[in-house]
Amino acid sequence: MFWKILLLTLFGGILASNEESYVEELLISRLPSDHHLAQFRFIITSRSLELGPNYELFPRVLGQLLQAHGIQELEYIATQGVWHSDHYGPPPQPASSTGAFLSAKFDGPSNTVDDRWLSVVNSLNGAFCASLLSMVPAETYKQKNERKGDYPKAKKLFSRAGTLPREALCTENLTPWRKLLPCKQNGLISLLNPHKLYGSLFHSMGFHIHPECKDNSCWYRLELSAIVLFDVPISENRRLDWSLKSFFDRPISGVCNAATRSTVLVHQHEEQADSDKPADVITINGQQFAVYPTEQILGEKTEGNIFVRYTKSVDLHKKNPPRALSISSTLGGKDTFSGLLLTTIKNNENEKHTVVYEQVLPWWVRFHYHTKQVLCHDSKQEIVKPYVANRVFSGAIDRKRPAYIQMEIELPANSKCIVSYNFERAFLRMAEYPPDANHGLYIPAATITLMKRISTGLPEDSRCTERLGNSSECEPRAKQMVFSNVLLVPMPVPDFSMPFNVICLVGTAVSLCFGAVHPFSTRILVPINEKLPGQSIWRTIFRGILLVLMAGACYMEYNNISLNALRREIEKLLSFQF
Amino acid sequence: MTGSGRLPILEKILNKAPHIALIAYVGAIYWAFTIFRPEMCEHTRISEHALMGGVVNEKFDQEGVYAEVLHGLQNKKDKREFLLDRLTNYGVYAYEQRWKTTVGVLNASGVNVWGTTRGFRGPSAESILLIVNQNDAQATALLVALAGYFRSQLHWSRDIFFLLSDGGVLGVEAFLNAFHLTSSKSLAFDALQERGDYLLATLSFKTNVGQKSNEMELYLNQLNGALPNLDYVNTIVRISGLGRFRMPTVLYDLRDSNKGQDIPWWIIPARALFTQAFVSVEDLHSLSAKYGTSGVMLGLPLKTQSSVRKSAKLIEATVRSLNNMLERFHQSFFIYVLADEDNFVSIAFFMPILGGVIAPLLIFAYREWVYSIEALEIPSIIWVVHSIGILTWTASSHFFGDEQALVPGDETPWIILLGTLLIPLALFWKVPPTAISSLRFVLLLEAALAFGLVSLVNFGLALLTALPSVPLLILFTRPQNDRPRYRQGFRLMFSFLTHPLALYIFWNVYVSPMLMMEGLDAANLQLFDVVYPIKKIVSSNLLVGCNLFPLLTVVAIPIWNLLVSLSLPVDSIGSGS
Amino acid sequence: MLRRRGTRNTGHEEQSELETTYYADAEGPNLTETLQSENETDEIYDATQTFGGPYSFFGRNCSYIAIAILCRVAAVLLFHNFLISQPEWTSPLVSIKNLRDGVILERESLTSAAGNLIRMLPSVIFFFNKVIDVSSFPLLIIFHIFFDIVTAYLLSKAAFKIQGDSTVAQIVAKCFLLNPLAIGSCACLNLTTFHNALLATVVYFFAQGSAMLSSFFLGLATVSQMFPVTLIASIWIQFSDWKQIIKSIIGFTAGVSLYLGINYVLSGNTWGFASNIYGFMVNYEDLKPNCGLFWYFYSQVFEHFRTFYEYVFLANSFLYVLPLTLALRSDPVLHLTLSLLLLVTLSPYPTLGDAAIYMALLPLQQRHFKSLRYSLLIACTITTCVCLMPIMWHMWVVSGSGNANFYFAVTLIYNVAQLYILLDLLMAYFRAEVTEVIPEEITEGTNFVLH
Amino acid sequence: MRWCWLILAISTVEGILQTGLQLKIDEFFESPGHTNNWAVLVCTSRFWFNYRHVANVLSLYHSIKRLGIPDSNIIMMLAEDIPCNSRNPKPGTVFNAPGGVNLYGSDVEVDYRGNEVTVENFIRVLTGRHHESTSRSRRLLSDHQSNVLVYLTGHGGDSFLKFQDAQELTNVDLGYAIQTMFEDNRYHEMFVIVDTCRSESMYEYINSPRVLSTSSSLTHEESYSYDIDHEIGVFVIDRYTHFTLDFMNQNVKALNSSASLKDYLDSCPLAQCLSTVGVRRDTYPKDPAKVRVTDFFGSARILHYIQEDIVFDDAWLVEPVTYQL
Repeated sequence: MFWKILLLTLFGGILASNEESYVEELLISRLPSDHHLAQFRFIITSRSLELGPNYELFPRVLGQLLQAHGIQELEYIATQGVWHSDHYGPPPQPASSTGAFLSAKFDGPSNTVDDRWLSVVNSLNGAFCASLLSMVPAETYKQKNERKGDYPKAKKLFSRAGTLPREALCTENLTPWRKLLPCKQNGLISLLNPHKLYGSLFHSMGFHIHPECKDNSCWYRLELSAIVLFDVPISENRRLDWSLKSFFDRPISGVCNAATRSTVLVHQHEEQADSDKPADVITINGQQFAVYPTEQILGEKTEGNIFVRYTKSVDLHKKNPPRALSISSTLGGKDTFSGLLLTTIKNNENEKHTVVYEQVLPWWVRFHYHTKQVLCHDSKQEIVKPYVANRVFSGAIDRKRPAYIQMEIELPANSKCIVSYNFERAFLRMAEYPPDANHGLYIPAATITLMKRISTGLPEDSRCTERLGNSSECEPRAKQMVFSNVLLVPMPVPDFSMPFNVICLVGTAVSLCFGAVHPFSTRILVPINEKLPGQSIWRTIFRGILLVLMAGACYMEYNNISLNALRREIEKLLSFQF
Repeated sequence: MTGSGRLPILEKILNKAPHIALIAYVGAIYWAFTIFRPEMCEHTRISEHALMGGVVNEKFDQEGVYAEVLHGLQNKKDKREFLLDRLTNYGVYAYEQRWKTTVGVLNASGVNVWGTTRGFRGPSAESILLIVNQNDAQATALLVALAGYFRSQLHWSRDIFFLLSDGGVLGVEAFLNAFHLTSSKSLAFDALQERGDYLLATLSFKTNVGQKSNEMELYLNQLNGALPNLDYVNTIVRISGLGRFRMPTVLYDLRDSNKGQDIPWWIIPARALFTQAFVSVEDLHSLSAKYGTSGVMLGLPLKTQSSVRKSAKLIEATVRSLNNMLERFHQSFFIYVLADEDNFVSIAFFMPILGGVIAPLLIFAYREWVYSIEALEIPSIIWVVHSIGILTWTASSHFFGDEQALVPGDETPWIILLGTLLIPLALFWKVPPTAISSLRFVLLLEAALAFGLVSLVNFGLALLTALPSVPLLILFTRPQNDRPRYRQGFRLMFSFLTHPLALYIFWNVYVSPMLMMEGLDAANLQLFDVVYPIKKIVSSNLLVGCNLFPLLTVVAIPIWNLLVSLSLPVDSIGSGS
Repeated sequence: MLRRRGTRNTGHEEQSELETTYYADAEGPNLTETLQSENETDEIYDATQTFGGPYSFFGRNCSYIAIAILCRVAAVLLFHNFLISQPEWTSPLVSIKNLRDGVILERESLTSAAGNLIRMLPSVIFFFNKVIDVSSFPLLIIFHIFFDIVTAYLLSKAAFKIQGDSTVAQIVAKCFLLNPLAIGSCACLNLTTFHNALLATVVYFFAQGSAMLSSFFLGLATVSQMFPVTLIASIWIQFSDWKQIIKSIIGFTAGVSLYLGINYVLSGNTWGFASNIYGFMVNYEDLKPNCGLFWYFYSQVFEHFRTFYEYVFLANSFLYVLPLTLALRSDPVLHLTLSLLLLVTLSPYPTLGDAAIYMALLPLQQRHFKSLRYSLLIACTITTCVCLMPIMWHMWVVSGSGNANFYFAVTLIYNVAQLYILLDLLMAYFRAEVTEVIPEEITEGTNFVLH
Repeated sequence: MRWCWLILAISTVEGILQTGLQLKIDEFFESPGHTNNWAVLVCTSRFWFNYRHVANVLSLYHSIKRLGIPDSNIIMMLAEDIPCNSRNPKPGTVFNAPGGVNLYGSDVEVDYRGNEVTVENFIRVLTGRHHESTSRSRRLLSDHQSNVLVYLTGHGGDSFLKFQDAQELTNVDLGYAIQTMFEDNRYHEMFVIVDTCRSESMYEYINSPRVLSTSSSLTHEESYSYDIDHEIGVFVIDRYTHFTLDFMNQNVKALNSSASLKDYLDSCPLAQCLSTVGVRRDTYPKDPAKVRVTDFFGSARILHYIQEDIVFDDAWLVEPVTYQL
């Protein structure tokens, strides 16, 4: 009954796509590992591909950015924490590994692309209080494996992408992100409470803009998404029951009037005992979801809060079935010079999967190409060489670009595949080390992109939930990617207090060489039988001065007088003025 | 530029060589006795501010779990199953790791239990490892309790790994190998089910030996003389000294009731040097150094409820300050000698000792070079003994490394090895009389170089071997052309006794009791027990990669051979002089 | 008393010091003979230039060749993995790892996209791809041992030609065959052996008196290493009349253009490899430690001075051609030896193996050994440094108990010691010159002063 | 009815008196010559155990925001991500006292953070020389009528301030940067506060006119931290900042507060700071006693009519750079 009305408004929102529209939804689901996952999605569609000059819903900041730099597609995701795919299963989309991920596709002339990329990074840096500048150029690569967006006309697009594993995600990033929305206080956004987000197991936040076409009218689709993963309760009472309050410790406040649809979807779990009555229950890809429109949640009965109770409390001993597909990377080796980078991809399904494996290695990882290995242990623990196709490789160039490796691997059923390289660290110049040099540098995570989707029990693509009601199958357009973890590489460091000494020492050695050769070529050797003439007075004076200086130095060292103190004394003496 | 004239100072040294050598040697010993006095040496300080030891409130309150697990361990049949079950129950991902040895010297196997809790808010790219021995029930129970407790905290920026090692140090070796994705010649083991990344530090603990209820024992000697970072040690000492713990630190379980309260000051440094030199594996922590991480072992009082809580909090505080640190341990000292728990001697002070001790070698070598070398002539015996040394080393490590090599109880291979090491090859190799002085020269230089090099990685070993062998080297290389035969004979006989193994036994049998530690006891050494030390050396080399054996075969024994050949009666090799 | 003893001993001292440098360079069971040989050479010392009988390399040193091969095989089997993990033994330009990378990339035809993974000449990669399979271990071992023996052969032939004395030639051969540095770099399976062979060829034809050929091979060496170009000076001293010089110029250009041409063609008509190799050398891109002088310098130097120092040190490595030429115009062999020494010391990515070649040529200067002053010191220093390098590396990189300065100190001292060989030899040479001119002036207490 | 009259009369009299008092106060203070306020707040130290430096900056940030300086006019540099540091037991928060209030609400705008807090960037901000596409929020867009407040905290030494434990900002650099600002007319008056050890040395070379500088300690002194929070396990604030902020919160409640800079400079006596507060007056014409604190710490909308026309030389003002496509 109710959802019919909803549906009308909704289709209004979708079909009349030459109007700017805004849809917000929150999807709460329980993972096989009993963690709870909350996905926020805020979708804004523009009127057409010509943005501005006056913006209603579509954020002006991004609009101008797109227009100014000739960007067709732009994606930015910042993530805190690691998605352990071998425990949680494949991540919801769009996701990224720890840190920040930024990718853009430019049209227009190719010669200005790099400048524009730098300019984009710079602007986003300011707009999102981020620190992305180190991405250019050393961490920037050309993606060979793009997510598909449909474009008005076949344009030649230039892709640039970069990842910064070290990039932090915090409140100051959330605030500008929140400012992109039509409703900054009311609606689902009011749930995003920093303290809960940054205390969670995994939290990612970002946006993705790409053009979309339907019967020769095109528009930009901006999808802002935030993902929060909550830990299982391991305290005394291990109840999994939740309510919006318990997750975000605040209820939904107010309804966003700009939104054509604003709903909370709750994934129906078999252990679910009771909950607030949903307005509707829909089925997507065989999964059941309870639908709660925001207006209803704000009703006096629930007061902006909905709850779910389960029959059982969490059982940590429960042997969950192994996750369908997982990937994780490890760093091997005992010393801080050479090492082994090993990525393990597990396919626990009974059918073989073809995945595209991608790895970006910064230039300071001098990996040995001939040690690249791809091996699989199949279900019978025998080692087999998997079928590997379309290799893409571009080697690193020092300080200019990272190495980029991509290959299509066919994972046998129930197998564990291992991709490994041996590498050596490059020795950096002193200025190139980060401020905390002894902490080390980070290698971006390896990713695999699935050729054939596997079900995560979640509608990865918000388009699926758009067509609420008609419980048809829905094939998401976004590719399914699984991320491994980023790796910390402890680097061999020089002694940072040495430059002057080293310059002097090496200079001395070289001058020793010169001093050996030069006099022999300019002077002649004469034998002298009488006593050698005593050394000249000047030399004595010179040595005297040296002696005095050294004595002075010792004295200052002894009553630790700094050079500046000395300088002040001298200036006082000379009443020196600057 | 002057012509070829020697510096006057060198002239002086040459003329007074014996005196100067003696002065240097004695001076060095005197120096040692000066700087190792606690009142003389530097007070330890923490140079890594980020550690901030003991600033946090420790909140450990899981004695209940401790008691439960302890009870379970005493009653349950399948302990491993039980441990796994408990760990999983507290939300720790727990697994098993099976390992077995693949060498002839030892046939052992075990099953480690290990778990991890991820520092989920960070990139989870660094780890801290806590280790206990499975058969130490109390420590195990404490570790499980801690694991559960740590899992419920959210301020970890590093993954914390918990290892319940089965089979002591070999279990640890297996785990660390799997952790670092390295392979071991001596062990076969399962790969870890979960990734483990850069290891910052390891902290092992056990129930304390000296059954004191308030003392914390501190063990820090690692393989091949490596030591943990001094900051790490200090932090623990500081924390345990805090008002709320008040646990006096005890080094090398000395200052113990049944060993007498008051011990002379030199015991601790001497013990430090001795263990560094000869005790290749002290305990669970000893292998961390192989993997470039600092490891420390605590002996904790786990008798009473309160002491358990205190110990747990002590560990919590330590792990918290490890967690605080952003970078790895890089400041402070890795090369030091603890004179006492809050006093240490830094390399700048103790290196001169070795300098003084090996100075005589250099002086005499130079003297040789200037005065008595007609023309430098390297007798081929040098190459022969060294290559034979290398052969013995490689061959025996291949043989004993092979799984089916040894029949249990059969001592013959050992005796053969011992024999090869004991044979004075010098007897079968002719040294031309003209080459004797060159041989002397090279021998002295080589010995000096060897001591110098070893001292950089294992100061204790270098010093303790140099102390006795330098005088011997000097004495047994003295020219003896004009000596009566019988004295030459004596000298030959005595030169046999200077065999490195003899020195080793001398240290371990007679000196170690002086340092209040149990070596091999001389009383009931059977004839076949002579192979015991060589067994020990070889197996520790094969199992955990202790480098005593290669040093012995490739350096020490050749030097001994040359020594013998130098003390052969001269006319027996028919020199005309 | 003292004085007398001194005088009595000077004689011994000469010979002993002479032998020491042998000891430092060739630690082989060889010195009993060298002693006798020494005594002979002392007799025939004045008649150095008179040529002895014919000299068959293999006939005279078969036993040492056998030992050398044995040592090398043993070293490869026992220490290969250890040595290639040590920075002082390899460099990106010669290491077997980079070679393998290059070959594999070549086979997967990814060379164009390789970025700066490859630091090898296309011809080298082609050779190890098609002719000798880089993945077959025994083949590589044979290849490298073969080249070492060729080097030894050429060097000792050259020595014989120069000194006309078979024993010296023998010593030279031994110095190379049994030199631990040569053995080690062979055990690493570095391309160093190949480079050494090239230089040895240059020396050989240099001695044989063929300006054309030696310059030709110098051309090849220049293309593969760039810095050997300085050796052209010694060739021009040796063959100082114009016809010869023109010949040598022709030979040199022929060698360079030929080899460059081959590489150009093999790399698919591009000069890409040039920037990857010569650019790499010139502006010192890889700061990985090595036994050279500059790695730590360039990681520490302030950014705004970097380019300046790059050019200064580049100039510096070519600087010595002129003064040395002026100073040693009458002794091309010494000039050659010293240029080789400077080549090793001042080049950006030296390996320990490079030093073997000039060390092998040192015995040719035996007449100067009596007046060397630091021979003992230098010998001990070099030995100690070579032993210390792995330990310092371990302390810095593996156990973390030391820092970079330790390793830097050792490499620095090692190089200074090498430079002292140069200094000492020069001094000795000029003393000898003076002694020849005015023998009556020279007594025991004579001081020599540069004026 | 009469009462009303009476009340009215009283109130008017009251009002007159009030205004009279106000006028008196206004006379007492010298008239501020500025129209807008800017602030550059820098925490230069990295690592979790330097929590307190971030707390310092944030405390100041909040009190100047309270007095009306908008985020757009505040350039904040934080070298370490403290609030969301995984070591922080209270995620997304920063406290400057045990059980205090959270300084890291959702309205904090950090302009430079992490590795981008470098000496270079700091100098660029002061002198206004940026990459063309640097966004407004990261620029100091002050003019000849702005009062600029510069606050530096971190670990310092004699004549330098450590940035991130890796670089050093020397007092000479600082002096030159400010001199450049003066020459470019980038400030009307400037107030430089340095809260580090030996911080007096930092303003030794600031000789540009109309700059008042103060420091938490003299050249030979260390300056100390104040409070420790055992729950978080760190020192949470430095003494100097703590006491000066106390003063701000007690005595400078609103923009029209009559607290003078002198009061501010005296607000941390030796007894409490354990270090002597250094002040440098010779480059500052006015008498601090006659200058309102709010001239630097607050932003009053003061209007001046200007005759001469101002030339903006900043390229970005037109529009973000567009590329010909």
